[in-house]
Amino acid sequence: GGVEVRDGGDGATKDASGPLKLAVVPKAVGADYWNTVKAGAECAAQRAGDVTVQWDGVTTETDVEGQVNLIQNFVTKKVDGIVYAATDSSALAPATDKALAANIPVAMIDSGTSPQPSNVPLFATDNRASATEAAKLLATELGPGDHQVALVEFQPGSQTNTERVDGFKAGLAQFPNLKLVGQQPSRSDVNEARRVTENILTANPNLAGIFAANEPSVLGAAQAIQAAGKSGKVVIIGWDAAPDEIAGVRSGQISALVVQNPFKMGYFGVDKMVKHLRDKAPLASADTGVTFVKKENIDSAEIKAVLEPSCANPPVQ
Amino acid sequence: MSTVEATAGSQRGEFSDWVRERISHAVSELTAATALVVLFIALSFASPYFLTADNLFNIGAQTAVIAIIATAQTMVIITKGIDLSVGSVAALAGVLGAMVVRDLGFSLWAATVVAIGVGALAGLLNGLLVTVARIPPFIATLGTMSVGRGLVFIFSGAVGVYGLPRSFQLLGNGEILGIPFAVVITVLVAVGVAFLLSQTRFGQYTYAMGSNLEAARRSGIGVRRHLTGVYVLAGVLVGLGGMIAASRVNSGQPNYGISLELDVIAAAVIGGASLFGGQGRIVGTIIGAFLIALVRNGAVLLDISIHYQQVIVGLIIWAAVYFDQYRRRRLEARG
Amino acid sequence: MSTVEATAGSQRGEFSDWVRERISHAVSELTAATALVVLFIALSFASPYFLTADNLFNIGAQTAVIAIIATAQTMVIITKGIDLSVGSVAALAGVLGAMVVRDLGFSLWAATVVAIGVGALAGLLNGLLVTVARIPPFIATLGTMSVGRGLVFIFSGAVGVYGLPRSFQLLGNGEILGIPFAVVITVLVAVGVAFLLSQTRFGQYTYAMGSNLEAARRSGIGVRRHLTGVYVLAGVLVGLGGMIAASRVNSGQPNYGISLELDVIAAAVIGGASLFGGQGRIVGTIIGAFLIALVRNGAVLLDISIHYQQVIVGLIIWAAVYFDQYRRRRLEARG
Amino acid sequence: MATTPTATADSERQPTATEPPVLEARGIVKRFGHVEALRGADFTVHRGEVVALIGDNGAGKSTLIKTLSGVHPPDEGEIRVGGRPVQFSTPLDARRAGVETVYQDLAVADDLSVAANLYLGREILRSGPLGRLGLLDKRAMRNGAAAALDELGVRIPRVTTPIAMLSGGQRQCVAVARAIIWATSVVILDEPTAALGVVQTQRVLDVVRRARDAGMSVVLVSHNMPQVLEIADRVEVLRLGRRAARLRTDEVTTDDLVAAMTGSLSAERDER
Amino acid sequence: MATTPTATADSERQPTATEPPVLEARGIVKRFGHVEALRGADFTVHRGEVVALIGDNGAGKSTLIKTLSGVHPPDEGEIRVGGRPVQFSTPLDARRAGVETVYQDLAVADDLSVAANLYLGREILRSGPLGRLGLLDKRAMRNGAAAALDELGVRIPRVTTPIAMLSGGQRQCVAVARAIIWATSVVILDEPTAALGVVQTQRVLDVVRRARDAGMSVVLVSHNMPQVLEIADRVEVLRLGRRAARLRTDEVTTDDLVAAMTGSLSAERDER
Ligand SMILES: Nc1ncnc2c1ncn2[C@@H]1O[C@H](COP(=O)(O)OP(=O)(O)OP(=O)(O)O)[C@@H](O)[C@H]1O
Ligand SMILES: Nc1ncnc2c1ncn2[C@@H]1O[C@H](COP(=O)(O)OP(=O)(O)OP(=O)(O)O)[C@@H](O)[C@H]1O
Ligand SMILES: [Mg+2]
Ligand SMILES: [Mg+2]
Repeated sequence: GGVEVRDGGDGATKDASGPLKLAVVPKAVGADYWNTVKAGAECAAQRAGDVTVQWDGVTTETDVEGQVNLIQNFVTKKVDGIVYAATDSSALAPATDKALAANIPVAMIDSGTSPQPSNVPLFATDNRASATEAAKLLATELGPGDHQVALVEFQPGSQTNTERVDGFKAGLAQFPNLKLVGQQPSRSDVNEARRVTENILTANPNLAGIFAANEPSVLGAAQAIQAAGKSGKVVIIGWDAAPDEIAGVRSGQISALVVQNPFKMGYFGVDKMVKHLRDKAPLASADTGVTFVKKENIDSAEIKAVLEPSCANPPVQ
Repeated sequence: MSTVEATAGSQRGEFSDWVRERISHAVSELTAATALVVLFIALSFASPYFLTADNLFNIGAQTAVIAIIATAQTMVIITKGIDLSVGSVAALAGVLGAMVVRDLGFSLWAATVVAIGVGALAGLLNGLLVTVARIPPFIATLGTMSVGRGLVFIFSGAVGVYGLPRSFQLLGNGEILGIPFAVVITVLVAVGVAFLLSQTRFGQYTYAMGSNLEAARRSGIGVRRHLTGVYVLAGVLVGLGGMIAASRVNSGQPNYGISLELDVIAAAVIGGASLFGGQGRIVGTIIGAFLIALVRNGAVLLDISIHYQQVIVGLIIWAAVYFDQYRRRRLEARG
Repeated sequence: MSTVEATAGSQRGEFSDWVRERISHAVSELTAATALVVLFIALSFASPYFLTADNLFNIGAQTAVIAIIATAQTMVIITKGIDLSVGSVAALAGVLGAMVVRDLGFSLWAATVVAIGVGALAGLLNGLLVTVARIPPFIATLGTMSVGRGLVFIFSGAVGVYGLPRSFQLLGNGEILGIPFAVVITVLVAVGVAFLLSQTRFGQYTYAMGSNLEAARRSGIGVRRHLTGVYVLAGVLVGLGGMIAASRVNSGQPNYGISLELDVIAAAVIGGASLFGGQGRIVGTIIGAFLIALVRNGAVLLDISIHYQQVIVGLIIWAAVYFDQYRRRRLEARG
Repeated sequence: MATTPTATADSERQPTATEPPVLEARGIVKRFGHVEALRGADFTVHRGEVVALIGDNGAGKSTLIKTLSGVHPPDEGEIRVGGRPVQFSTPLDARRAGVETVYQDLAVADDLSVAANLYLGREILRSGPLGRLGLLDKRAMRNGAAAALDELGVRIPRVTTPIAMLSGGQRQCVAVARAIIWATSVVILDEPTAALGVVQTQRVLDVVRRARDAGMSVVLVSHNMPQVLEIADRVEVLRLGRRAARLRTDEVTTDDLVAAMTGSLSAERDER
Repeated sequence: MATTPTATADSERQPTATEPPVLEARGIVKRFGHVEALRGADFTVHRGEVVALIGDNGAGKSTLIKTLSGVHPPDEGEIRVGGRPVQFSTPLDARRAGVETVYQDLAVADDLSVAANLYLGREILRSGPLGRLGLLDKRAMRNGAAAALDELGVRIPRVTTPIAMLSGGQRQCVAVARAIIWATSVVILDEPTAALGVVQTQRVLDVVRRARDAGMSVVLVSHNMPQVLEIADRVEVLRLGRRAARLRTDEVTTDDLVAAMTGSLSAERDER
């Protein structure tokens, strides 16, 4: 059977053995990261058999109300289960409640809600802790002595952004020799990321390190540093694992990447939901873990599985 | 050939004139309304979940904020203006409304007053920029949009305002007799503004200023005062809308309303308003807002991905306005 | 009291008339230009890094795409139109340009032709929607914006187009005699379009259509053909701009250009274009684009947070247009 | 002509008038950019007289009228009402002083109906508390508008038709009717009959005479010399932004007027 | 009057003319929404004659003229040029057939200069390859415009002034000059002298006579009956969207014309 097993529109059935229709909602569509989540979700659906995944999301992570509406529309549609990543922990809490009230089980991936109902699991990594880890990595790469560092965030005011920024700053606080001299947003646009990085480099010719907090930010920052002829001289710690980011790690432009396991999130979300629906298995949260990808470990089997996930050999252990 | 009939249009009786006028007035809305009805029927057949009270109320609640802010936008558009700052101002109002609840312990109603006040101030600023500083509305409100968003970030520290009491949700998620509160407010706002525009002197001046500002001025209308008034009133509604949006998501979201202006302008124009001023009615705008909402709702029910949704929304916008223009031309050309 | 002087304005000599006319033409740009110079000098003092060749070329390259697309927008605005689709179309052109290189092995130049072709097609679509379907430009291009973004996502699978050869970067990152290639292209485009608008029949028709479409039609101008031509030419430039943007970041980005339309419209209006048509010049637009870029550059150099940047950009937009309007009024009122 | 006695009575009163002019402009200068439209223009209207303001195209007539009705504040010079200097900074100021104007460029709101345009700025409100809320009495305005237009003999499809759909003459009739309904002291008409038919023109002239007989003053701008001689008591001639002549209609011929406008005759009698 | 002989010669030729009319409208119906502006209007112009088209305000004169010049395609009826039926679907079609029009609402582009307006749609290009690229010869257009306006005796600040800054009469002069420069076969003038001064009006009438003498046909819409009688060879009267009368100017008085317009006289002589 294919991934998209249609059930002829009669998705209201709760027959445990019958076909299942699950809604899987990312924070936003349009990034490599979320596509990997989708691949994981579809892999789980395929393996379980007779499960349809309806993948739909808003176009920007900031469209919180749009996501509330979307979840509500899925409740209306009476899908069998909803797996989603909350764009905002507080704002989506009522949406989760409404789904539960309509007897639709919910599983969260990547980002949960607050409060998080006890019967709603969360399959995620801790953004804050990972960002703190990234700051430590940056300090290690730069070594002792005073250094100027900069931060390229993506969307001020969005929760993921806030968590990564806070985590990174908390990490920096442990290293008094690192001075944060610039913090500018990329608005998740590579051109914009490149522009602000160029300007930060101009203002701080002695800049030694950059932490870029998501895919477009990393790519833009790397472009700017390369264009300024400072490749290798400015340490970049990035996030996510788009192909050009991996290439950057290989070429030494990027020192390290914080890589989550989006495949696992998608996979767990659907897999546990299906088991819950079919076997009444209780839903329990799990940490999907992060990996720090560097030039040294990039070819290890474990990292390869995370970077190039495939349903034949899913990185879900 | 030598006799001349005297049957001019003016002699055909008052009632039939009145009927014809109503029809010609309704034309611009008719197309959008027809599209709305067609879409409604199509969706009823296409999805078993569409025609349920729950879903319809959901659509109503989802569209409430857009409809209220589109109403505000319509007033501004009628004056030949445009308000690009609606998204920022709604966010500012929502965030400040949430902050006074969280930090100062205001009640929901007091917070709503604060949000409305924020909107009114922003509207006053827009109005003064347009009338006193004589900056064209597009630029005046573009500036307010930028400044407003900056202020939201500065006030909120670029972090959502959380930790609100459950009561904060009442405005956006509460119900009266099973009808979402937000829907009730929307209806009140729409009816009120429609009445204001069509039946009062304020409305008359609004159309007059949009149609020919110089003529309005020479007619002794205090155009500065009235134009500023329109912007303030629009700001009030935008503030209210921002508060409802915040209440719906139980938090103040600094990123709320990015590119909201395009949605509400689209609603107004689909509903027959002209960006060149002097034309536009609230009933059309509301229909336009629901048309867009219905497309979005239907797309989810029918499992159409967001990418195709965007294509479809574009096509519907084109189609609605095309047929509207076509009808108007036909009506003007042939009767 | 009984003699009448014959010193009418028309007798004061051709040269001084010519000078006066030049000045009055330059007025709209003057304000923006003054602001640009003031800002430039202020930044030179405020930041030691500002006045370096590297930084200035950076600013030039950063602004290239905006300036090219703002040039396109200015042409459309002169016709009393507006093009909201520039961001989507630029993204579509960049993504498809990158895809033909990656998947079909096209050369950079062939890909640029593809990107320009994509832009031209989108422009043709906009033009036909406006002239044949008679949909107002705001709505026609709003639809194209939505459809275009949907198509970018559908074609790219909502993922950036990566894995491009190094040669792909030439357009955006290459240099000629130390001057960024993108800057050279921008200068060529700006000079070319400025010449077209001010010295040719095509330009004359562009202003005429924006000033009074009906008069243009009655004067025997093929308004459909010419208006469509303006949109196509604008699309060509947008496609080119999208390709340069993609080349600069060595990848096709489906999210490129969201809300780009506001930036470029702001550049045009700061430079003296009127959204009510018939007015606007490329020099002004280029100055407007650089004014905005300089503010953004300066803000980063001075480490001003994005929040305050937004406030400052808003204030500068207001100030530039306010003084522009003020000068024009003064000039009209007193000479 | 039925009105001659009145005209004579008026004109006899003028030269020795102790009563100050109802409306007077002194040394008005108005520049647009580097064009000097008015270069020290003077103008006088007394109570109960019809004064024609004539001049070549571009002489500055419309500009003078716009300064008299508060549309353009003058750059120099002063305006006096009943002898007292006033500042008209908005059209509303002029209106409050009793000056009602029909502009050459009409200044009507195309999207509004004929009735709405007639009552623009002076809407009839419902009686009672609803009225205080600004509620319009649309029926009353429709009826009033129909009556006013009937008086001018215009055939207009309906008073609810938007002005945009009217013919050139119909539009002008609406503008004239509007000024005439509301006039209390001075009516200024800038080429009011330019687009009007023969019948409508006669009606407008009748209305002008009736207004004068009712004690109002009328300022008429016209390029139609026979019309000027027929209706006006006095003529003031503007040339290149200045008053070039003041003439009594009972003393001059069309040729004199043309000569004054083109500059071959200068007959400014300074009263000061 | 110097032109009477020509007029007589022309008018003698007319009644028995074997040559088909240069421009003819038959049974034109034009509706705007529920307003029927033309209800089967007929109209004829022969070569070398000046025909006045008169009628009350709102009679449909401007609408008829717009159908004759391709602005409004008629809903019913046909237009013939030189006896052959034609379809004017755009103004360019009418122009190609040699019909040049001054519209009552002028239709000028406010932001463009006087010179640019005069040459709009017929710009002078540079000679040589640059011209083929569309490069304008601005100097030639400025000089041409100045000469054309001089001929009409208009005083205009400069030909590079935007039209928006002109007085009402100056604008009208520009519109008239534009039509006259380009006319080859038929010139239609919709109230061309309404805003013009005495001198300018005479110049326009002179130009009309010269055009007629050069073998062109002129259609003149006017509410000025003495002017009509002075200049026109023939008068066609429109009433309520139909031709109500066709008159020879040498046989009628102003009162006859007024009677025809208001409906108290009906003198339509059907030629068919
Ligand atoms: N665009 C339009 N839309 C609707 N009605 C129109 C339009 N143009 C003209 N009409 C109507 O058609 C009728 C004839 O108008 P037209 O302009 O042809 O009159 P006219 O004879 O030129 O009058 P005038 O002497 O006042 O210029 C009028 O009743 C007018 O209201
Ligand atoms: N808004 C304006 N901007 C620039 N110049 C203007 C403006 N209004 C009038 N002028 C100029 O002032 C002069 C006088 O114009 P005005 O309209 O007063 O003339 P007028 O006597 O009314 O002429 P007409 O008989 O043609 O109506 C003209 O040369 C005109 O170009
Ligand atoms: Mg005038
Ligand atoms: Mg007419």
